[in-house]
Amino acid sequence: MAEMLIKNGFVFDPINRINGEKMDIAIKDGKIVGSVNERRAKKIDATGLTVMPGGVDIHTHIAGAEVNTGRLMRPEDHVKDVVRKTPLTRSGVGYSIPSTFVTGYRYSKMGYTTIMNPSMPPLEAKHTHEELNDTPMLDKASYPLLGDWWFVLEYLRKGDLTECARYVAWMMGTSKGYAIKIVNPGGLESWGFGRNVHSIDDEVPNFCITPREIMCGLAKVNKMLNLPHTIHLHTNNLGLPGNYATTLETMRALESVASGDKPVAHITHLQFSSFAGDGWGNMRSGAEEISKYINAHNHITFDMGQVIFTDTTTMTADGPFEYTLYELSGHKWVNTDIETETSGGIIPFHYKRNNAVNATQWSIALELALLIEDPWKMFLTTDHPNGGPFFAYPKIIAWLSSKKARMATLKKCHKKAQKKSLLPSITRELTLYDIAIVTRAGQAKALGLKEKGHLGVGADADIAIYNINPEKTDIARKYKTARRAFGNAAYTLKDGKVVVKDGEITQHVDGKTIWLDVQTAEQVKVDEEMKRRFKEYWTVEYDNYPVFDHYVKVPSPITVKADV
Amino acid sequence: MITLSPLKKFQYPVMAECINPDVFKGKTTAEIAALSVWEGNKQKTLGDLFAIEETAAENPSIVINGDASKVRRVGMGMKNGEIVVNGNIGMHVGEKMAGGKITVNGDAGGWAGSDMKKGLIEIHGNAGDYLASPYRGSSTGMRGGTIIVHGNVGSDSAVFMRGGVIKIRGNAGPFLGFRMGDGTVYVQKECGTRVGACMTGGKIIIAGALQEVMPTFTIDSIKPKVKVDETETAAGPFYVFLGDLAESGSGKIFVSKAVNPHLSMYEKYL
Amino acid sequence: MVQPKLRVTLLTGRTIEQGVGKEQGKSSHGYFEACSMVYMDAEDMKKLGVRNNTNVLVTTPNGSVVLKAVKYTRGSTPGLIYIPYGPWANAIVSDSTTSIGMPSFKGTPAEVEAAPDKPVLSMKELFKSQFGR
Amino acid sequence: MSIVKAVTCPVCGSLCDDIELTVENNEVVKVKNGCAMCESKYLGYKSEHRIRTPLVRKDGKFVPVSMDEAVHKAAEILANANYPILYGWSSTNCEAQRVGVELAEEVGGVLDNTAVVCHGPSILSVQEVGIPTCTLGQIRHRADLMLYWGCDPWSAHPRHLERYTSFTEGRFEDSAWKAYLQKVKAAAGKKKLVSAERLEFVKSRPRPQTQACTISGPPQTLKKDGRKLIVIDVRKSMTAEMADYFIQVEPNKDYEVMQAIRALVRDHELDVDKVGGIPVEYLEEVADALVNCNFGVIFFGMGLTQSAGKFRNIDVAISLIRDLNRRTKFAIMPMRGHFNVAGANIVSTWQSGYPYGVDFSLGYPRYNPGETTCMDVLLRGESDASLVIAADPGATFPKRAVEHMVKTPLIVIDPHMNATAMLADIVFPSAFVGIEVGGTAYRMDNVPLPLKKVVEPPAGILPDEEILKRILEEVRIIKAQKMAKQAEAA
Repeated sequence: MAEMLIKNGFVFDPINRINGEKMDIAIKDGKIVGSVNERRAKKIDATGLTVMPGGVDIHTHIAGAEVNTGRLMRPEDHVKDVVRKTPLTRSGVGYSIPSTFVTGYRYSKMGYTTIMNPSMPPLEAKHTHEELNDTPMLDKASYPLLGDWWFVLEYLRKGDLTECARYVAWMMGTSKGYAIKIVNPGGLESWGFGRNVHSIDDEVPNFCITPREIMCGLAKVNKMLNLPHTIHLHTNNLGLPGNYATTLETMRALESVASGDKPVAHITHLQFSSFAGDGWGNMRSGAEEISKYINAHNHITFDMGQVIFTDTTTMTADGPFEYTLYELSGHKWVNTDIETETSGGIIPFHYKRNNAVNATQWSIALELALLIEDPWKMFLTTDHPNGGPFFAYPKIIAWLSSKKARMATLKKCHKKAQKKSLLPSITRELTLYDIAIVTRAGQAKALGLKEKGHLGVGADADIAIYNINPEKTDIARKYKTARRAFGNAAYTLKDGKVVVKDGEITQHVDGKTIWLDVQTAEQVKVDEEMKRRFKEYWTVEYDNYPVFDHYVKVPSPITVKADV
Repeated sequence: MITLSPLKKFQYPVMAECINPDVFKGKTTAEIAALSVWEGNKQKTLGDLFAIEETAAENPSIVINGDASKVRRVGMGMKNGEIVVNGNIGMHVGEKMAGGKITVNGDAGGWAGSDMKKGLIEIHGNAGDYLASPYRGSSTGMRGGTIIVHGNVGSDSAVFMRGGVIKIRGNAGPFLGFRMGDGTVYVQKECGTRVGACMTGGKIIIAGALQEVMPTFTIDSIKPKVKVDETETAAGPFYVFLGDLAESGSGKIFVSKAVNPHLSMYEKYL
Repeated sequence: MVQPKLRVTLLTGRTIEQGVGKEQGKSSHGYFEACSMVYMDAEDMKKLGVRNNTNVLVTTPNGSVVLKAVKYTRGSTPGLIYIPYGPWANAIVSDSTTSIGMPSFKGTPAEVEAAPDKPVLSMKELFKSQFGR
Repeated sequence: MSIVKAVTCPVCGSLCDDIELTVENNEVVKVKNGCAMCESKYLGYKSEHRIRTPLVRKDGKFVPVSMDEAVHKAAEILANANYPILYGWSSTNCEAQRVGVELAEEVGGVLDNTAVVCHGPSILSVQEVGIPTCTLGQIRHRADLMLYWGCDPWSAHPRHLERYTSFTEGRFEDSAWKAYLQKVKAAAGKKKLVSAERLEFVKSRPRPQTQACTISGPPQTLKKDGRKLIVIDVRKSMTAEMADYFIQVEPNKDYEVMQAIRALVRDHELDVDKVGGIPVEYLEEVADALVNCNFGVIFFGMGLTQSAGKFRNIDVAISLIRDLNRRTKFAIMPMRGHFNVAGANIVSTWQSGYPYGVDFSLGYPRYNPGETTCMDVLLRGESDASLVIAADPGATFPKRAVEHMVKTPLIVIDPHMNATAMLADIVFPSAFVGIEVGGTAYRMDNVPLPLKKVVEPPAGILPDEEILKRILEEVRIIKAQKMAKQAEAA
């Protein structure tokens, strides 16, 4: 069968503690193996190149109803970045919300092989999966939005964690989801009548429950179910000055669920939740306070939500936050509330260097990433496309690994932001080993994806090879070389197949769709009562709600045994 | 000077953004003939579709002789030089223009001068819809430069206009100056309905007839005359309306008092 | 004798009968019945001397078509005629799209006159006369 | 005999998914829960208007041919075309639509769906101002004010009110059904009274009608708790008869009326007394009602997208909703017509970035309605071949557009001998989506629903997806042969 040998590369595989050693990687039938027949195997000469596991993205909005509405509303975004059909690849459009095929190709060109689509309303889960089927080159999974689901609110209010857990387990299978996503807990239900919650102890109208109870309840449910990832949390008051206090309170509240050193929550796009000040006029970074806390505790992981200075499209289930952006900008505004489950909003947004708030946001994400010492807690994202398009990742790698690179950008920023930025005082520069953690190994570990993010025997042969010679190139000084290299992989291998060479697609492959089959001792009872309740809550029939198996082109379910 | 003459009557759209003085500059006729254009879904060369002749004259840089009404994107993004079209020209002529001059001795298709920044477009026939209006979804229209149309223009012109001057010697269609923010539009004859709807700034001068003013405009004053640009002043008197109130805007519409006696009922609010 | 003509505004649109007819099949009798007619205001019909269920000729700058006039019974709509979507309406609607792809199916000017002796064409006859097929 | 429950109805954009069908001998014999159109479709699909075999026009007459021959002929036309259009897509499933985008890309054609003559203008406005909206359940649970503007759900979406809006029970809002019955009773009482009066004073002059707010009469409001229903239209439709408040607007004046309401919502005063024939005081009342509800929604239809102003009418409606959200909670939703026109927009968007009117002639997707929409391409006479599937432009396009379509080779894929098929050169019979073939469709609020296959299609009749795949495959073969020939010649 198909054997391959990647010879002589500098391997960065942090999960197996391999730091730039020159070694060979053997592949057989799409998996990494101990050795292959040297003569028979196809060889890739990686001499002088950097070899890493395929990139993993823990949080990127690439598919589903909301992303697609974003595409629909922004022809002026597409028209500046068109992609021609080739004999191998489909045509499409790029920029901030690329069409599905182009999304797959562009991730693959950067050496990414696995992505997590973090915002799936269960009612529209079929849509998400249909789009994922048309997103080639990548393995992918989605997080169903459960934080404001009426079932969750009602069972947590009753204090019935076990029943809540059963329903969450049912929902993972029904929506073909991977992790519990919580967005502005309580705020989205309140948004149903145009209101919001403003602290983690505000009561949700009509449901008599607080965000604190929702987050802690679902974190406990997450543990009871033994889900591979933690709860995936978008905090209350996101995007508002002074919200770092809410974020600190949130993390403190979650201490009650923590035990040992295992994380119990992932706070996503932390940059947007780390604003100090009490208004836009004096908005400043709260990174110092947040990083102090995270350095002293082990129950939290986070991703950056880096801001890129460009015209992009913001989209989140946090409807009330998008409304705030609409009030601030007056731009075209989409709001989509989903019955019984969640909400959503979209606003185009142009982050500008010469805007004090935007420049401060840019600085905050880098401050967090650099001040928080343990790279295994921190992951590189832009919250695509909220902070900026994912194809800007190489820029972020440069900013993280080169003080020279970030100072060059800071110099062009708004004076006020420059003055307040902590970046001039930070000397830390991430190494290639650190970069491998924050772009793949750490993300795979936080996700509990055992066959991703490393190059040990048994791992999926998802591999990225970059044109960087660590013996000759110091990426802290030659950051432009690093930027080019990470933007155009010398090779990307997906399941042992070469799919990219020299930054060009060589083969169109379908990736797998990963979801959880959570097995509980007792399952949700599907009886007439359940169906009646269903009819009351939703406008579709129970029979038509689930994501049936045929909605997934290449299925890859993971079975999880729950404690309930 | 390069002269282009269509070799046939086109049925399919011809995309020819290469017809641009900046692109032609420094090229031999052979090189110009080899430039890529699209006819329908087939990629062709300029020489496949046009007879190309070079003469020694400096100006204009490019002349198109004949019916080019299916030829789109001529002069797109041009910065220098001059194009003269002796005949009709297709959509998107002078789109994203940043300098130079285009003269059309015939009619122009839709989106002429779309996203224009600088330069001059003069159309001696009629212009289509969306004159000087931006691409779908964009909220930035014409930012500068001058457009003169001697005939009539279609609907939705000067949408999202942010600067520059448009002079229409004939009639204008509906929704002229929709969501306009700045700049000046001067209509010398009849103007269509919903003029200035959702405008927040800028001025629209109507010297001809106007059926009705949007109900969301309020009368401000009567002015004897109004300046169009450095070279031209329109003689009134004009009713001056402010709006659009639905956008709490402060755009101005000047409407000829003499031609529009039916608007005299507004005078009671003065 | 000069035929009295009435200047009206033409609307085309959905009726439940047209909706049911189209699902039965475009060549069904139900569809023909539902679409080859025009709703008119009772007063307007009186002005033209047209009785309920008799034929009229509707003319626009785009063409003319013979339809069965039917009295609109829900409220008065003077100066308005309503033809259900279909090939008969399409024979006369304005095809101006104002460059957005959408013809002007509603709100175009038209003229109506009595045509008691002219027949309403079947879809086949109509197509034959329009497209030769 | 078997009963199939929870079937999704493949007729209109409401996509009711609670239909119960009784199937006997591979035939639907009974329909429960459906409206008149639903019944008509499920009972009429087997009618004599069904096409039984592929047809090719020879000497002006249709001749039955084999599937292979029809596929080859169609593929040849498309592969050799310089600017073909591929139109329709709204009455088929997303699976077929996906192949459709690929086929359009392969032949370098213009891909367009029926949104162009339906809610395409709405999409153009969404691209300029966005859209605050929600799923239909949100309205059922929360809305206390429904406004139908320029649409008549009673005729076009018959179960819309009973499933999603006025006459449903929600978590926070009750059905207005009881109130409606009371109103009907009251109206009947009044009618009785009026007729009694008439009997008494036979010779007295008839009273002016006060049933609705017409241009000449004052609006009628009925006090009731709970949800309110307002209808604004150019004529009194069936839906208007059920409304609490009906406002009749002059044709082509919706834009002015809505813009005036916007100004009023922003507390501006107007210099005029009437807008679109409606006294400003009434509009002030409407503005008050809109601002003071807890959760309002506007549904709009072709009355706005097809009358003067077209997409600007939607722009102003959405802008009104944007303004209203500063005061209360408000949503807006287009009443989508075909059962999967939403799906056609959605699939086209995720694959190409654009919802309709996508021109692939340059090798990448390009979008500019007015330029790249098939209606305009036809009216300008630019296309040289057409493929029509799951739509009937022969019955829905203006005459001049059909004229050009008939002048060039026309390929039709449809279960029925519809108007376009009658004019075609090649006709493929296809299986009925949602009856003989399953798949996915998107509701008007973009909620995906599964379609069910309840009976087998007639022998030899294929689903749209399969027919398209065969044509696509054949197109690729023909193109490869052509390339090989060219290479040889070179």
